[in-house]
Amino acid sequence: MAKFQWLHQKTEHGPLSQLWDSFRQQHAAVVGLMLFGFFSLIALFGPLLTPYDPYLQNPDALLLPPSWDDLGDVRYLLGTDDLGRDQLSRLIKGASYTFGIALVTAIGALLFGLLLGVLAGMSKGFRASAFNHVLDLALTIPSLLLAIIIVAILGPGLVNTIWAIMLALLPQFVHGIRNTILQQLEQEYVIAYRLDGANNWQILRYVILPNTWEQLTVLFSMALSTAILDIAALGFLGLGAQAPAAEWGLMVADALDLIYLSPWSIALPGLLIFIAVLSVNLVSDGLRTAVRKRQEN
Amino acid sequence: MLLLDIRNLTLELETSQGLIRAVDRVSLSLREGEIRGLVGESGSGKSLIAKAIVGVLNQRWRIKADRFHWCGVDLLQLPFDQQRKIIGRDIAMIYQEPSKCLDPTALIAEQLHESIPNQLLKGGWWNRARQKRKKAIALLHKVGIKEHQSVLESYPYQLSEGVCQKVMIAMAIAKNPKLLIADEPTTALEASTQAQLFRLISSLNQLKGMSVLLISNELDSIARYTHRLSVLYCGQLVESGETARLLAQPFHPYTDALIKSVPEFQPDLAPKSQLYALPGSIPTLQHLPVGCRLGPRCPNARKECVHTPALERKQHHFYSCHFPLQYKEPQ
Amino acid sequence: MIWHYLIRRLFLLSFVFFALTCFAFSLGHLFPGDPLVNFSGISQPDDELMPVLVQQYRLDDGYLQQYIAFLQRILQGDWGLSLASQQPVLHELKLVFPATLELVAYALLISFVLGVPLGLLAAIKANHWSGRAISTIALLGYSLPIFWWALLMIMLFSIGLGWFPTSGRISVLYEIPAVTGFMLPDILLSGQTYWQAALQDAIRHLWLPAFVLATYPTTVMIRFTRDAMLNVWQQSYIKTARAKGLSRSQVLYRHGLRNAMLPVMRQLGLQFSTLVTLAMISELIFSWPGIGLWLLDSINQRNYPAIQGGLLVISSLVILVNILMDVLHTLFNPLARKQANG
Amino acid sequence: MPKPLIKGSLATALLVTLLAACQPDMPAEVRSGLVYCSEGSPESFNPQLVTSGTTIDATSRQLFDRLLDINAQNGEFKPALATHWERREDGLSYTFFLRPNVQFHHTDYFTPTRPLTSEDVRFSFERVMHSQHPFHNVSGGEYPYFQTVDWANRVVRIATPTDDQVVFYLRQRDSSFLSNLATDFAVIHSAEYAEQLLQQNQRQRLDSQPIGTGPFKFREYRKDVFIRYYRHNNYWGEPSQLEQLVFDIEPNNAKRMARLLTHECDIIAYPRMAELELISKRADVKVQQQTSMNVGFWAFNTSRAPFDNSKVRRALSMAINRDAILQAVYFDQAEAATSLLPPTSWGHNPTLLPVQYDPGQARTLLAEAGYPYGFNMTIWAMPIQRLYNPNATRMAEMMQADLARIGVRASIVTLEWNAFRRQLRQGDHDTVLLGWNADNTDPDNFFRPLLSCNGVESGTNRALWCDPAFDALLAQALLTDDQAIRRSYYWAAQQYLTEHLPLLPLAHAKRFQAVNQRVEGVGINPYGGIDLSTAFIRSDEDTP
Repeated sequence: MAKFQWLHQKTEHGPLSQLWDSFRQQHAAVVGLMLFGFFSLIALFGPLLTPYDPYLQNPDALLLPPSWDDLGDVRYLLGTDDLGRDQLSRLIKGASYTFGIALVTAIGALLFGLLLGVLAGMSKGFRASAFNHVLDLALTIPSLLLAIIIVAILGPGLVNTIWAIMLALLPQFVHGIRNTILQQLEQEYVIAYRLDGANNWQILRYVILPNTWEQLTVLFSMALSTAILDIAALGFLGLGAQAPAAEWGLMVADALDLIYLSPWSIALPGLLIFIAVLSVNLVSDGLRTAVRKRQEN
Repeated sequence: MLLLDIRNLTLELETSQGLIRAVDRVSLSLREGEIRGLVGESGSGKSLIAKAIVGVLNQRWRIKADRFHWCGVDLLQLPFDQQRKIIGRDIAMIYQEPSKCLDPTALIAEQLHESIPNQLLKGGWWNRARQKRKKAIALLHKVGIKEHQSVLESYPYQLSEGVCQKVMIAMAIAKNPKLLIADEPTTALEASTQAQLFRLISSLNQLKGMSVLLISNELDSIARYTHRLSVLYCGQLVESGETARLLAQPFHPYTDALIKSVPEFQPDLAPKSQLYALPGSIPTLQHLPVGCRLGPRCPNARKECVHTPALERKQHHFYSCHFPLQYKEPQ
Repeated sequence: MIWHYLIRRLFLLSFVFFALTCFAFSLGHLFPGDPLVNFSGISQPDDELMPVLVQQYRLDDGYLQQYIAFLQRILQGDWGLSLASQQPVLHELKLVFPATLELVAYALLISFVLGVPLGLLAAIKANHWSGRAISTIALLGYSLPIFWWALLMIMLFSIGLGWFPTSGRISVLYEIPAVTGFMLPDILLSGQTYWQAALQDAIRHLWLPAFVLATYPTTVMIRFTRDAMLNVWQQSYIKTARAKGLSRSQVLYRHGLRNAMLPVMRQLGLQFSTLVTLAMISELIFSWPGIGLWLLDSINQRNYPAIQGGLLVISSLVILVNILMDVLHTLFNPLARKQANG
Repeated sequence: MPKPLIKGSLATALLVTLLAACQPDMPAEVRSGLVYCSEGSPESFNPQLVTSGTTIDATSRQLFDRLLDINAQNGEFKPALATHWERREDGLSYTFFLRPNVQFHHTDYFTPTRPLTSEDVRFSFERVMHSQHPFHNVSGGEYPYFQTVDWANRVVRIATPTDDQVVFYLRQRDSSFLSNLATDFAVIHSAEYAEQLLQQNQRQRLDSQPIGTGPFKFREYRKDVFIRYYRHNNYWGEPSQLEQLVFDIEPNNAKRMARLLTHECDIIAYPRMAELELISKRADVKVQQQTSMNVGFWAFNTSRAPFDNSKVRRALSMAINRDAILQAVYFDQAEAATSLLPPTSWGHNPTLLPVQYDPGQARTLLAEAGYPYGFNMTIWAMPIQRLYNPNATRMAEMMQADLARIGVRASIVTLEWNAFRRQLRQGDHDTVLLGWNADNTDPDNFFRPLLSCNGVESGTNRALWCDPAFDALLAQALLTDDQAIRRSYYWAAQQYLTEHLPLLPLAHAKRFQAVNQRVEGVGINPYGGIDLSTAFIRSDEDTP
């Protein structure tokens, strides 16, 4: 027989709590979220946490292996690079470069994407189809090509490549948001609002946007993982962060020359990039299944 | 010969809030050539029973029954693929939204040829395709589609719901099954096609002797076309018996309420008078009342109703209520 | 009815190419240095050649005439000289672009051959351990930074086990004239006596880069196929097909696969530009003489005409693939065709 | 079930791996080919036009011959195209007797009809001397080495009395004339080929599709990818045992090392010093080492403030911790440089006292020079490896940190090699990390190109330092043949340099070469480019 429950009423039934419930059940996603939080903290407070100044060169401690290695030195937990700079502090500083700036780029792309997506979604007739088709196709220029062009015009540098990556992330956002808006417009409650005399702006503000934030979080998490990979790749190619900067991709490129002498100086930054992107992807997968489950029942 | 014989079928679903018994000890039997109706408001578990019979319930459901016989074979004991073979051969099913049940990317001809089993084709395997095309055209004609050529070459989205339902029926009878289960076949259709469809089903029943299990929530169409009727409420079988007698003299208050709520059955209804409806609404699956699930809404509910009434029998008329309505004089 | 749709797509294609050439033209002026050098690519134009060039490129009259002159030159195949090697850019592109196409094609082939079946398996056995294992491997696959993954593969397979060489499309000792630009047909056309050994060597050179580049598209393909198949599997026409008595694999291939593949193709179009970026990076690491390596060299040499040429070629490739995927999606999906011209 | 499909694809994948992994048997002309991994593309195929080591390595010893060569062991001259030579007692004319029946290359773009004659020698050198020579202005008309040694004024006339005799008439005695003829720049071209190109009006082909008398002939070149040479079958000397020689161009040294380990390359140039002891332990690789005459230096652009002030230059020099650089960049495979000339050269002045590392003193000197709060400057660092500077960008980063300690804010500029040299030529740099590799044993080969006034126009003098007193010292040193007198002049010159410090010498690196175990007959030539004509591959069966 069904249990007799008088008191235990689920207090809050809002989509947010349902989403959090189904998200919480996926343990992998929760681990991903913890890692994501860990990296964001390091990105924010990194510069304060580093044991040494990431650019301080110590000539008598060149290419020390990590401390667990027998010739390692406990003062330099993860060893030093070939200029005697402490690897651990450079990796922490790198978090604010690779992870932090990827976060900023993804947020920027989210805002621009939202703007363009809404414009594409709401406008009708020829303007709509022309606008979003051109947008879709013109913006599918590969991110590396965009970066090369921007570096050719403005010269290499982390800030220039942020523009390139933001432009490259736009199509994903615009495409996703436009589809969600078009889906929303077909729902009955939008027609109901319109019957009540609401103009486009009110419908957008009160009806459509509250319903798209779920899709936005999924798109944002996917865009963030691409942004991290792109920033690291551009750093590796020498188009993004420049020489003394402690960006992870650049650290892999610098360590490439010492691939035989100190394989760990390549392994560590690469591993961190991999774990950062993995955490973001875990969160994004968890979100996507949670959203799909919420929409199912 | 008894085709389908189900005793005390119980369907339970594990959900995050615990075990929900959607169908509670329902019994159903079907003889050859008979059209049985299965009536109940939405959420009463009638579609679930149909799916349980055909075996398309997903793994989360737990099926328990004292007896689950099909032509004398107990299906529950059979291994899964053998069970699937028998059901595939003998039982056919049609659903509510026919257009959704057709593969949007495949031509109707292709889907129809798929459903024609090879054993039924005479002749060698090399001209099987030609034979299938011929049989498909015959099937379409049988279900009342004249311009078969245009239908065969079109995609599901190009056909109306009515034609889609007819194609579904054609597919169902392709393997001339012993039983056709129609799960609310007419909800998506407009009135004229509804009547056309019911006539088609009853003609198939008479000509080919195919028994039909008709599931619906419109009492008036059920009344006209079925021989025997079962009424369900929240997963419990409340009453079953010959349609005519049942409608004439319902024993269970819920059946009585159902009949009263249909205007066609009240010839002397005064204009502008209040239509009869049971107070309250159907409880959700998570909060089902104890015992007789009509309890709180039943006009003559009493203390004993807390215990689930057993199924009593009066000749071929079954009902499960502690206080049946037999004292009322027949209308 | 279909032609109406195709014509509209063609119009859109020409419009986007027009926008692309405008962008490429504007780059000529945006790049630092003298636009004449950026367009013509002649590093030190000596003084008696200067006025001829200015007149030919119409540099002194308005931007419109310059653009028209630029367009004519592009169509006639005069894309300027590469500042580094003073060779015509188009000639160099003909050498390098097929190499990238070849690499991307092999990666896509691997992603289809491996990705789709694994995706189907992951969808069907979703809560079985094998299904979960496949989707975790897929998750790991597309979180890997490709340059780091390529380095690991080289350290493991080339230097560690010595199975595969680390760079190039074929050992330099083989002299294969570039007829089509694609390596395998070139070997067969070269008619050298040692073509079997050359073919084997080319395959040996191809394995590692293709595998590394295929990691991302394969894992993405697994995810897309799994998601698409998961929601197709719930559709009622699958239930009717099963009720018809078709076997599970028949249902899967006849109905499941076709319906699942449609959304996958559309999403693949979007992913193609990421694949091109990854191809350019893996070319750098494997010294694969493709357009990626060529462009990365030209950015270091500030070789502007080459960048302009590269932009035109790569963007048109990406746009063509996108539109092709879109058209294929509409052709195969009757529903989309209804919206397209309905 | 999809299972059969998956099993099928995995099985095929396994099969192909096995097929690919076993080593195919190489055909004839491929087996006897040698792959040399070089670190950059040659700028041209005519050594007369360049000074960069990469081009010299790729072209001069492989494609061309000189009138005379230097014996690698004892540094003496040995006959090459000239069997013997006589010098008039007043030293104003030299007569060379050419080797008979020397064949030029026979390629698909040129078929020689006659062997080498004195006409070819005259054509090769007059192209450099006479500005109105039809080929003088071809490919830029710049001959940097010949400009630094002031060849055009030194040699008055070249006479060809008979086919096998060439006479050079000089304006004044020049003891370094023979050494200059032995450098890798003084190569002999084919006058007949030049004539043919003149008619076809394709004069620049002489420098892009070369014809010479060397052991290999030009076959194919793809920029930044590879250069392919085939054997010159009727070579005058002992023909090479290699059917084919390929220069595989790979700027990144880690990748070059990887190709050596996977046997894609047989010899690699400039192996990473850091990994030398690592790879020498491997069975399939041997490391060759040779002390060679080179110097890595840090040149200040003396034509530009504040580097024209010698106090500032001394302050900057004192701020640099050169021992740390030796350890971090050269990995202790080089010796600290006290003077421009390496100790192995007979002109080296051991009595010089090197610049001391003293940041405090450097800061006070900077204040005295009028820059108490330091200034901004650029350090230009080469993007590619060089014998004298294996990793310029790394070195620049260390200097940047050192200079920051004395308040000087330095930024690093690094471009692609050709763009780098082009802008360096225009003098846009504040300071640059470069070096010089000797072409012969003569000390003049160091001083004249790097610090003479002629060097400024020819672009080899990166310090843009033109000091008449210094030039006079060099000129006098050339007037006598007596080594003792020349040494005294060169000691004075080095003393003069340490006072003015137009450039800070950093280190003299040893030259290394990593070679596959199966390759024999290859050594390192201490003077100038490598010579692969004597190389061959031992054909014992331990294929990789």
